[in-house]
Parts: sequence; structure tokens; C-alpha cells
Amino acid sequence: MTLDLFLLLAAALFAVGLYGALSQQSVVMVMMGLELMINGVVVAAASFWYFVAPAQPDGQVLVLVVISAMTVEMAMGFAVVTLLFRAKDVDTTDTAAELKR
Amino acid sequence: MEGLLFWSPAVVAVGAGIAVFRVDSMARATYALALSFVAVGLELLLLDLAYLGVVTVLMMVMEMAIMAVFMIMFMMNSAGLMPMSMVHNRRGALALSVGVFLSLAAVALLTPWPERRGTVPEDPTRSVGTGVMETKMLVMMGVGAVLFTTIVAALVLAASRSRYDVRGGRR
Amino acid sequence: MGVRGARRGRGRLARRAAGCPHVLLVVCPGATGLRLETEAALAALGGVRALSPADADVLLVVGEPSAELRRAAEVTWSQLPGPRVRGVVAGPGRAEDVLRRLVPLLGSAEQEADAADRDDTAVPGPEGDPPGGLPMADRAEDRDGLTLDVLRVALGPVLPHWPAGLVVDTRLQGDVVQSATARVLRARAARGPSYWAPGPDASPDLRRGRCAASHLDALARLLSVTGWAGAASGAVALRDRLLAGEAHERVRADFRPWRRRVEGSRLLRWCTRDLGVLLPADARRLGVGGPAARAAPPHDVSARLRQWLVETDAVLGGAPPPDGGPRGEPAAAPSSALLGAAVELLPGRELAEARTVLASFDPDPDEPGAAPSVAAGAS
Amino acid sequence: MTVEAAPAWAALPVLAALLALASAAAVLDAASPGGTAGAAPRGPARAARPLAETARLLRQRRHTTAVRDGLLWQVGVAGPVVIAALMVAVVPFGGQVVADVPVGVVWFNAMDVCLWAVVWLAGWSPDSPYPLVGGYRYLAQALGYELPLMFALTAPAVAAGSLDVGTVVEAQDGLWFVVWMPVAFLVLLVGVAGFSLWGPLGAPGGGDVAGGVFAEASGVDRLLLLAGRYALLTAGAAMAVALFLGGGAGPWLPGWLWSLLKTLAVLGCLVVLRGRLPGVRPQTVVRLGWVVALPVVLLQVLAVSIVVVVEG
Repeated sequence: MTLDLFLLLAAALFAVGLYGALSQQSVVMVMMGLELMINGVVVAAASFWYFVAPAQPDGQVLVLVVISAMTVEMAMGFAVVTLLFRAKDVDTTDTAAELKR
Repeated sequence: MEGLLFWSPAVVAVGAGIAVFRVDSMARATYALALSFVAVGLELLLLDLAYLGVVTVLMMVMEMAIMAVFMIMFMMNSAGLMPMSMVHNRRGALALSVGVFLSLAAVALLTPWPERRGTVPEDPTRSVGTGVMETKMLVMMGVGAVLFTTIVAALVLAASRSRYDVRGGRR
Repeated sequence: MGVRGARRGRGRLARRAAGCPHVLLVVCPGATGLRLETEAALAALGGVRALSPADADVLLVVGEPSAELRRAAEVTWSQLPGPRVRGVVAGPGRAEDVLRRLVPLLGSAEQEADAADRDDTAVPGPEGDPPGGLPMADRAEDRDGLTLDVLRVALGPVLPHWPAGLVVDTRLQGDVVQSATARVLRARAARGPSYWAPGPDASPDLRRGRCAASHLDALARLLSVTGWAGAASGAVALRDRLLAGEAHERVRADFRPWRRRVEGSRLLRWCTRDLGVLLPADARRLGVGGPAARAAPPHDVSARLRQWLVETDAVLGGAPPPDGGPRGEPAAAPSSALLGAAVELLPGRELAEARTVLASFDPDPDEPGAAPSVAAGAS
Repeated sequence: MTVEAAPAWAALPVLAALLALASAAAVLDAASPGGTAGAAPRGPARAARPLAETARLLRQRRHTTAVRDGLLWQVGVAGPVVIAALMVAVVPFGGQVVADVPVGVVWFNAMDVCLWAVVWLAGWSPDSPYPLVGGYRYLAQALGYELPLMFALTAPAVAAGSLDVGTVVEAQDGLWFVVWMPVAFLVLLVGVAGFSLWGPLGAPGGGDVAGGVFAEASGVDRLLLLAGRYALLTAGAAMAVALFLGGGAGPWLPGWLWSLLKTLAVLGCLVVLRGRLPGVRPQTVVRLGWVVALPVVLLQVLAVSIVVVVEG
């Protein structure tokens, strides 16, 4: 167990999430991609705490903040999807973009 | 042994993460993501972060359980009974994310990370607790305010009208 | 020892298993008397009424099914997992014999083989769309303006705690009823007077007994639907004692504490309050009579439940049934109006509420002249 | 009393105890009026019904629906039993605990949240309307009781100054927590009934939707689901004993026996209460949970915190 290994894991999760967020059409699936990216951030923050500065709580607090950010992202995402769905009956990013025109 | 403890959840976390975008069924996709989070929770346990690991599992499984409801509510073909593709610009996304992975990995492996300062405290949970209540209190108060704003904003956005005002109060 | 021991163990397992058959009843309209007999026989044998086909070992058709009900029974039969047997209780006095003959068959080796071989995993259906031959959901307006999927679900005719022969075709969004159409399946034979309201030539004692038993039967159904199996089984026991001819006074002595328990339950009051309100004006418009019309303000499920309790107590005490029958003047076919009132209240209700409301009116599809079809829908 | 980690083999007797207590709950449930035995005659035959039912379900074929999701169905069916076992792992029996997780209380909570997923999957995967309604009812109900349950778990942890279940047990040396935090105890029991689909909170498996999440289960699947339900009830009772009833504390008898006896008593109360209470509709559960239970349990936590601060 080394810092490098954990950071590799974090990078892999981040990259998979990025792929999803970029390639998916459905807003909900894009949100899942974002969640996965944040998941990678959680791993990175926790491993930095453990391998670099375990005596201070900063890393742990960072993880807490990131988890909160994730819930905020979810809540707002769902609210927006519901709004879009009600207003225009769309749930994909492409069609939502067309709404601007 | 330690290697196994690290690698098996790691493989599950990434594998389940990939599965999220490869399965047709919304329920499977959501719970694949939940599985990925559970695996990450286990990784946190390895880092002596018992509280944060278990809380990650708790929060994320709860979130995914709710997410599944939204997925099935809003997506066509939610059970994945009819295979269909809902992606755009797949190749570009793939290239970009591989590139990002490689550069992140390079940074991770090549950067001379600082030496470890200090040791893991006796009880990391207590340390984060006192951190939140003492030095980092302002941060958490900010988080609290943000969460409250989120609740209000999300409700205002999502509710067309209150469900309960139709018949005037109690139903 | 090996093979023989295994076989003996199997036999013992089978005998034990046959000791508690789960029986699914498909009750035909007009067969209330047979149903009560069958329920009693089932209880005497230690059987349990199954809640769903997947839970059942025995499928028992009670009465003479019409073509539609026969088809429903056939579909239900295909959903029994097996070991499974089926039979018909066609006439009075046969229920116990039929059950006694059927239940041992469950333990036979052929049944076990059938259960092992039958394969319903691959239901034949066209590939692609629609998958498995199932229709996809439509979409429609809903109360949150989200235009979500609509599912058509027929409640009944094979459903636990449900009036025999009644079908309510619903359009559900999630578990909220958007619109409902009720119909009563035709009986095969011409209907006589309802079991619960024997004609005027019956003895007053019999009529009083049937009226009280009818209320108890309705109470049992309502309490089961609200999820209070304990109180429901009390009502069933009292009902069966009445129908077995026990003196009304003695039944009443045991009815009293049971009534106190049901009336005293705050939780029950809390859960049935302000639900399914039928204002007197609407009751008059719809022609609703009987206890449902006499229920006190606020005319909700809770009030109707209490009215049943009050009237049962009075009838057991020797008073004549207020309208001659349990649901209203028997000649006026009160169940049509009850069904109409219930169906009108269904749209916008969530499934549990809908079932509670319907059970609180308890229309009796056995009544001659029960309306063939009533509909109500959301905007 | 002190609580320490048990050797690895202790997992087996604890698992056996979980199954034994769950079976005892099934027997008691069958023997009580209005229980699962329906209108079967009273007497010893009634109490032996769970055995007969088990035999019946073991012989029964596993029925399947047309287009179900087999993998998720298996997760949903096996989930409750597994989760019950994982819950019990952090509960001390006497002075020993199988998994000495330093955050056992949160662990218990996380496991009960995993049930949201598992039960919903069991309802969703058969692709049949009644189980689907049952699955959604479970989620809706969970949204109602989960927050009060969390705070009910918080109260003893605050009093003991630790999230470790063993430490919570040790902190009750003088006075059981149930004495001065009865509200939290009651809310915990309601939460246990909720996550076990039990009694007044049994709507997800209710008779009005033909058995809800159980409607399409047969054979071994049904056996697992029913066993899981009793096992969850047992695990919840065991946790309630550890957090509020002093764990294995008691005179004369060994600690593990006290733990077992107390768990059995709590379990008995839960089973008997089922026949005496009507069901509550999910939306009423949500209203009760947020309007009544949450404020009350928050006041309880506040009171506990004040006591802790004052006592130093």
C-alpha cells in the first residue's frame, strides 16, 4: 500500500467518470459520471491525509466537504432534471441545448 | 495479504464504475455505481478512516437508492429491455478520458510527494470531530449553510406547486 | 441407508409440507355461501389463504365460473409454482371433501417431478419489441405535471381481501390511481337473493344473524386491507360462530371486547380519518343507503367503520336490521350505489387508500341487479 | 463490563444465535393470534408451523416472471439475511464482539440504509406491479423513519462519547440508557420495525398489494426473504439491547446469556405488538416521522447532550 497506488485508483475512477460525463446524453447519466469523478477525489483526499499529513484533520475534513458537495450536486441535478422534464419533456443534454435556440 | 485487501476493492470500484456506462438497465447502472462507492468505502477503511469509510457507504447507497427512482422515472427504456445507445461523441470522450488518466497517473507517479509528517492519531474519528468543531468549524458552518440553501433551491426548482395545497392542508 | 434414508427424509418433508397448504381461492360471483364454507373447511384443516399465486399450492375455484373468470383462473394457475393442485367447489357441503382429497396429492412424487421439470423461465415472446410480449407503458398527465408512465392494472378478480367477482380496471401512475372503472363479472347461473340478505320469508333470527355476519365479514376485509390481521381474524371468528348458529347473545358477549379494541385503537382512527369522505349530499345523489349513509360526520372511512360496529352490536342485541338487509333496502340493489360511490372516490388516491376506501363501502357483487360497470377518472 | 474483540471462530456461534432467535421469532409469530398461521387451530401444531412452512418452501419450485432481472433479484432476495448478519457482527454478546468496528453505531446505520437498495431491488426486479409498489413503499417509508432512527442511534453514542457499541455498553454500567432516553429507545424500535417490514410498518409487504415485495417470491427465494425479515428483526432487537438495555449486564448469569435473553424479550415484544396494531400507510409514516418523531427525538438528543455537558 503506497500513496502512488491509491492515486492511480483515484485517477482511474476520475477518468471513467469523465468518460461518462462527456459521452452520455441523459442528464441523469451525466450526473452519475460526475459522481464517479468525485468518488476519485474522495480517494485522493483520503490517501493524501493518510500518507502525507495524518496528524492534522485537514484531509478528513476535505473528504467530508467533498461528500457534501456530492449531495448538493445530486439534489440540484435532480431538481433541474425535474424542472426540464416538466417544462419541455426532455431528459437529455442535447435536446436541452436546443432549447436555447 | 495487504495487496489483496487493496486490489480487490480497487478492481471492483473501477470495474463497477465502467459497468455504469455499459449496462442498458437503469437499475443495474445505478447499483453498479453504488457498488463502486461501497468498494471505495472499503478502501477508506484500509486507510484507518473507519468513520469516513462507513459514512461514504451510508450516504452513497442512500443516494443511489433515491437516484434509481429518478432514473426510472425520467428515462425511457429504464429496464434496459430494448438495447439502445444513449451516447454522443463516444470516441472523443474516450480519447480525452484516457488522456486525462495518463496525465493524472504520470503526475501521481512522478511527483516527489512530501514525506509523511506525524502519525495516524489514536482515534481518527475523534480527530476529525474535534477538527470540525474547533479549527475547521467555519468550513463546516459554510457547508451547513450551503446544504440548507440547496434544500430550499431544489424544492423551489422542482415543485410546480405544493402537492399538499390542493385540498387545503391535511389530506 | 443412503438412498432409502434420503427417500424417507423426503417423504417426511413432503408430509410436513402438506400440513400447511396455502390455498388461493377464486370465488365466483354469487358463491358467498360456498366461500364461507370453504374458508371454514380450510381453517379446520390448518390451511392458510395465499396472498398471491406465487405463494399458493392449491388453486380452488369456488362456485361456477363464467368464461372470463375461468380465463382468469387459468392464468392464475399458470403462475402457481408447484407442487400444485387445483379443484372446484361446485356445491354446498363439498368444500372439506375437496380439500381433503387435494392436499395429500401435493406430497406425491409426480408433483415433485412436475415441479422440477416445468419450465416457465422462457416465456415465449417475440424478440426485440415489445420485450417478452409485454406492452410498454403509455404516458399521461399527472398531478405534478411530469407526464409520467401510466400502467394499466386490473384489481381483481383474484386478489386477497377483495369482493368476489368485482374487477376494477385502473390506470396507475406510480401507485396513484388516475382513473378507475368497476365492473361486476357475470354469474354463470341466474342469481337468487344475496346470501347476506335472505328474502322476507326467512326467519327474523336468520336475517339478523346474516346481517351481523355480513358486517363482520366487511369489517374483516377492511381491517385486513389496513394491515391489521390480528383484529381481522377476530372478526372472522365471530362471523363464523354466528353463521354456525350460535346464540346471538353469546356472540355479542365476545363481540363487545373486540369492538372496544378496534374502536380504541388510536392508530387505526388516525389512519382512516379524513379518508374517502362521502358527504350526505353526494350520498343522496348517488342513492347510497344503509350504514354508509348513516355514518356520522365527517363521513369518512373511520365513521363508516364505527357505524358497522354500532349496527352489528344493535342487531346482535336483538334489534331488526334497520333496512332489512346489511347494505340498505335489498330490493333497491344498494350495492350498485355503494360501488358507484367508491369508484368516484378512487381517482387521485394512492393504492392503499383506494383499497381502504373501497373496502369501507364493501359493495356486494352478489346482489341481483348490481351495476355492470361504473367509471371515474381524473381530469 | 468491558467488551473486547472475540476470536474469529466466534462468528459461527453468533450466526447460529441469530438464526435461532429468528426462528424463535417465527415460532412466536405463528403462535400469536393474527400471526402468520392464519386461522389454523391453536396449540402446539400452530407453533410448529414455521417448520412445516420451511419444508413446504424447500419443496416448492422457484417461480419466475416473464422478463425479470435475475441478477438483481438474487441480490434482493439474499440481501436481507446477509445484511442482518453484518448488523449482528458489531453487536457485543456479553463481553465479546465479532467485529470490533470502532464506529459500530454508524455501521449499523449504514447496513440499514443498504436495505433500502436491497428491498427495492427485490420489488423492482420481478417486473410485476404489486412487488413494484411494495418496493417503492419501502423507500417512501424509509425516508420517513430513517432520520429519526439516525438520531435515536446518536443519543446513546453521545452519552457514551463513542461510536463504538462496546463502549456504549460499558458506559451503561450504572444506569441503563433506556431509563433516561426512553424516546430514543422507542424510536429505534419503530425504525427496526420499519426496516424489517414489520407490523404497522409492514405496508411494503402488505396484503392490500397481494404481499408486495413478497408477491412473486416462491420456494427458496421466499424462504430467504422471510428468514431475512425475522433475522433483521432479531438484529435490530440485539442492537437495541446493546445500546439501551445494558448489553450483557445482569446478575448471576454469564453476560452472553443475558444478551440473548434480553434480545429474546425485545424480540417477543416486537412480535406480540404486531397483532395488536393496525398498519400505517407509507405516507402517514412519512408524516409521523417528520412531524412527530423527528422533533421529539431531536429534543431527546438535546437533553442527553445537556446532561453530558453538565456532568462533564
